[in-house]
Amino acid sequence: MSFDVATLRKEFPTLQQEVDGRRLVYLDSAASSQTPRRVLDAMDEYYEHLRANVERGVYRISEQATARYERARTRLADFVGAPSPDGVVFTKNVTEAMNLVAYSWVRRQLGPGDALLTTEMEHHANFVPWWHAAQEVGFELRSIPITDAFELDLDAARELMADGNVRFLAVTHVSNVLGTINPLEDLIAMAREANPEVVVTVDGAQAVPHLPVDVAGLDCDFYGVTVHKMCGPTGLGALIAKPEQLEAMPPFLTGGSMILDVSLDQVTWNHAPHRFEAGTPPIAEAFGLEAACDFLDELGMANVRAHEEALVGTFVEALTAAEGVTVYGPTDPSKRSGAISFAVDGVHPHDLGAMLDGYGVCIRVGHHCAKPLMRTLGVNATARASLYLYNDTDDLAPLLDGIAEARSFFAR
Amino acid sequence: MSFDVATLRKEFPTLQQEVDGRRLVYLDSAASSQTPRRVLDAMDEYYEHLRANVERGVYRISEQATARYERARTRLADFVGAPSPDGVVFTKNVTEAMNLVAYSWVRRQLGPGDALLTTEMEHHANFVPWWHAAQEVGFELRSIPITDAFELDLDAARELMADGNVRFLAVTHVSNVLGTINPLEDLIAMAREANPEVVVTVDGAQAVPHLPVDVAGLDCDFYGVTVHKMCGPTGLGALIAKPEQLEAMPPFLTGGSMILDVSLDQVTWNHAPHRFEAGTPPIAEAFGLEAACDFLDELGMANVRAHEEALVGTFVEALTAAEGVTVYGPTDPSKRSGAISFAVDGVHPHDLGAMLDGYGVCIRVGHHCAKPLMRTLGVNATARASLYLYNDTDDLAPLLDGIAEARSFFAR
Amino acid sequence: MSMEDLYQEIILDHYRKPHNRAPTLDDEDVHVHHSNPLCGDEMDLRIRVDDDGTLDQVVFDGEGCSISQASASAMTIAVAGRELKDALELAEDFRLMMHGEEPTRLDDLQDGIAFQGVARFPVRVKCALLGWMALRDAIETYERGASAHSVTYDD
Amino acid sequence: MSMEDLYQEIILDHYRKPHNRAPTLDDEDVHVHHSNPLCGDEMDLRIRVDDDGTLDQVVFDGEGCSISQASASAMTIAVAGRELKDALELAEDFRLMMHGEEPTRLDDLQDGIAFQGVARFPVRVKCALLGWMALRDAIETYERGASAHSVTYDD
Ligand SMILES: Cc1ncc(COP(=O)(O)O)c(C=O)c1O
Ligand SMILES: Cc1ncc(COP(=O)(O)O)c(C=O)c1O
Repeated sequence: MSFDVATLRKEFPTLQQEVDGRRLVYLDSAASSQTPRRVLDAMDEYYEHLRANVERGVYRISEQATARYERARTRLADFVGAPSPDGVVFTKNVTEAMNLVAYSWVRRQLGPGDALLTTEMEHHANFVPWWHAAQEVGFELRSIPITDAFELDLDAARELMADGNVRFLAVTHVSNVLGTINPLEDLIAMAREANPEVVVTVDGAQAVPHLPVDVAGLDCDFYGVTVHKMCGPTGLGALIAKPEQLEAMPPFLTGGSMILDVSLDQVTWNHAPHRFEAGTPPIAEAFGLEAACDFLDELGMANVRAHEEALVGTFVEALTAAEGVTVYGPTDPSKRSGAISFAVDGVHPHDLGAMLDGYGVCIRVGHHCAKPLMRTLGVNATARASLYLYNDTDDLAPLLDGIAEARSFFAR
Repeated sequence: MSFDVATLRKEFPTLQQEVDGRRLVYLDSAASSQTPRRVLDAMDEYYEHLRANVERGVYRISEQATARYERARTRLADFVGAPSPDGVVFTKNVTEAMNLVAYSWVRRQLGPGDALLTTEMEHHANFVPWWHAAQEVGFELRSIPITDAFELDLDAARELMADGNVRFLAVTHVSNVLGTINPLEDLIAMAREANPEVVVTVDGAQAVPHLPVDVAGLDCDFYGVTVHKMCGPTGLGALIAKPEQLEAMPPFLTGGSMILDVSLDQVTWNHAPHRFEAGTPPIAEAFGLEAACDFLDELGMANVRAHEEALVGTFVEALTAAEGVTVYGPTDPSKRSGAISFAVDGVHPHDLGAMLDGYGVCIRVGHHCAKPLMRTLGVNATARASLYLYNDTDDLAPLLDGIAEARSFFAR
Repeated sequence: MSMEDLYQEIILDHYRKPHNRAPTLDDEDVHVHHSNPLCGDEMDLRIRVDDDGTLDQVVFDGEGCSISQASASAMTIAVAGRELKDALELAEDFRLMMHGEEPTRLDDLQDGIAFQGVARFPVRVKCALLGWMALRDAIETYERGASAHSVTYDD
Repeated sequence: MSMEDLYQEIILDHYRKPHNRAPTLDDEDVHVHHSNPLCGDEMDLRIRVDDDGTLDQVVFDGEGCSISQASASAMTIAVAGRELKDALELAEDFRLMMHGEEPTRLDDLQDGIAFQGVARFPVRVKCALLGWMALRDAIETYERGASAHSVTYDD
């Protein structure tokens, strides 16, 4: 680890705050991360100096804003190792990115007799779009179960693919509930072996902020990114795709900027990625994204990962050792990221969340948009503490104290 | 007019800039407006103090962010006279709003034998989504022509509706090219007379920033808003709808937050408007929107309109009188808004735009995402100067000087 | 806003030793199931109505946080023996209290009063309301002549 | 960046009195149509190739801004009489110049050199390139043995 968390925290305004006289301990970065000052500055630069619409303006501030918007595309392509900037479509969040694939690929290409394979640990964003499409065009939905070790069951996966009918695989890179880092290389290779034409979509929402990611190396067809979880602003996401996939797909959202020509009789679509960016895009947000990528690269994603791996090890160990606490997720830190779900004996997650809030500790409670996984775990809700680069071991004590306090409070 | 433009301008950082030693004259608000300082402050408040995801967080900053996000919904409902806040769906721009209607209503309800009526003066955002849907589900697309006075031809409209097959009407409130304010009450009444069940969608992109708007009073079913043109941030728009329409519609984008329950076999959709807001929404942007509504209401939309009506009168008169200039649009200021399209004899619009940029004057040139209208006008492109509340008569001279200079330059 | 405002001793007592918590009710007239999938809360509420149109007994069962369980427990006591219309009015008084208004029927609400502080915790308001809204639904279901109803909340 | 950088006198001369602007070309070998609907630019370019494989004549016609028209005019002169391969290389030199590189064939580009300043106006680069890209396409079309081709740009 080559950065100093205490110094780093100074860049995050929200973390400077106190709640009832206590330091705010933010353990909900899996829901949304904090945003460093320089990302806000980048957006201000747009609003204060280059506030104009992009694409096709002939005056300077519009030209400059356009150049910066496109530079953000290249920057993100570089940051995640996209095959090409032409394979980067900006969306409003990763949910829209998945819907783009559901409408422009899945609904067009799959039908009765085909199967789409997903997993039991998906966020709704990487499940409901396929479910909805399946309802409408009638393909089969299959789901890879998880093992007792909270990992994907690869043997079961192999069986689910055995008939060669799996034409589409949708899998998360990292689970937002369990923290599990999935063995994508193996899984994708397995799927391509069962069906060389399989199209693979990876939900990168919980990976890009936390791990060095190399999309081209994964050889997936689509990869989803959401910016508000990676030190960037709200309102922006991206679909990373193989450019040849995009170029072959019909548009999804239609309107301005995504056409070449329009008449009552005929519309000519623009090329990818513009074909998929209808209307005025999130411009200031793209400025913010560029600054966020710079920020993360300065720290070094390998360092971010090393820091989190060490930290999640400490947290998981301490939570597992704490009385009455059950952790849902891998124990080996090398196999997991910083989202730690757990239950506290005798304390409903909502009560736990409220108690912790009294200690200035922000955690998430509920189903985490992963209802199918909750069913598998046999719970209605879990508590989840999630870590990021600005967290440190001094965030552990407030969490443990709050849990202990809640236990004794409700057991009294 | 009860506000002082010189004072007002001070709130807009970009307008404080100079270009080559000249004051920046921004005449491209129809593309995107400038953003006042207080809107930026509202977004900073989110990022600096309440940076958390919304909906269902049990800790304070998340609760407060959620309350503010929902307050922005109510604020916008109030600002545009929506039938109810439950009829306000946040989208990323008005283009997405129109696509929502195209996917969840038009594609589900229209088919062969039905007609969708639009107009010749639509922005692609209010045309291509219907065209695309028509390609897929096979209804007929009709288009109301414009008169020589650059207004909708209501006689032709009546004829186009006469067979009673028009089940959907899509019309812009204000043209982004001609500035024409359409007589929506008459047109909607006419459509409902021809077919009492007609569903009406209005594109309010160029109206909400400039006129007092009363959506409930218009009795339309859907009304589109885009926030970056109304002193707000990029990355946010809204669909205003009759709540009963929304409640009856299947979802469009699917994923987190828009469901009640999910299993492999069954998904239960959430109620409107949440059913239509999948994934993490543009949260900071909603904070900005609220501040923008406050800003505009403090000025008073009637005052904004009065200011612009007077100003556009002056501009149109001066441009019409200028040698070699042809204005495309109504001359009566009471019938038009501040987007003024024109041609300059012997000067290609691109050359004009570049010359004016040299004078610090920002105008837009091109087809303005209104290709069908360009065909009607018989041009490939126009120049467009568009006015907003921070423009004043002192912005006229730089424009006229630049035009005169361009003429003599290219005629030399 | 401190935790003590939320978790009053009376509330904790109801949570630890709930009243009228039971999975069945003999001769039940109406059974409603209310769930809030977003929280994972589930509530089964059963009522039996006397011949004179008063609530003879109300029992609940289910899963949820301390606030939802305790509030349902306190509710079953406060409404037992009331006329249906009166119980509906009391439920409305509680609902308004949860939205920050002063309750008009302090005595009738009995331990329900302890939940007044919950109004300052917006996300928990729906927890406190769950039992009361299920009651209202049960009475309305009874008045419609039906015997079962199921409701899913969106938040 | 001043307007004079963009609108050099040479450019204006070509714009006002274009060379080789014509709607037809006798015995044309290839006709290509290039359009940029986003700008509203249209260009028809026709070439005739000599038996010895040199460009005999190039004419253009169309609609567009001063930069696109002037650049096409200057191009027709610079490439006339050149071997096809040589003309393609010159087009590449021009393209690189538009992307900020120093041209290596100053003399051969002739009046084309006047467009060097356009590189500093990103939105106008595509205008200056329109004629040259149409030429490249025409030669490639010829080499494929075809006689017509149409291209639409996305920006
Ligand atoms: C009339 C009209 N409709 C729709 C739009 C599209 O707006 P947006 O790009 O914000 O979706 C615009 C603006 O470009 C417009 O002027
Ligand atoms: C794994 C995963 N996928 C998808 C999402 C959805 O992201 P967004 O709400 O930004 O679209 C999230 C975050 O909530 C997530 O954790």
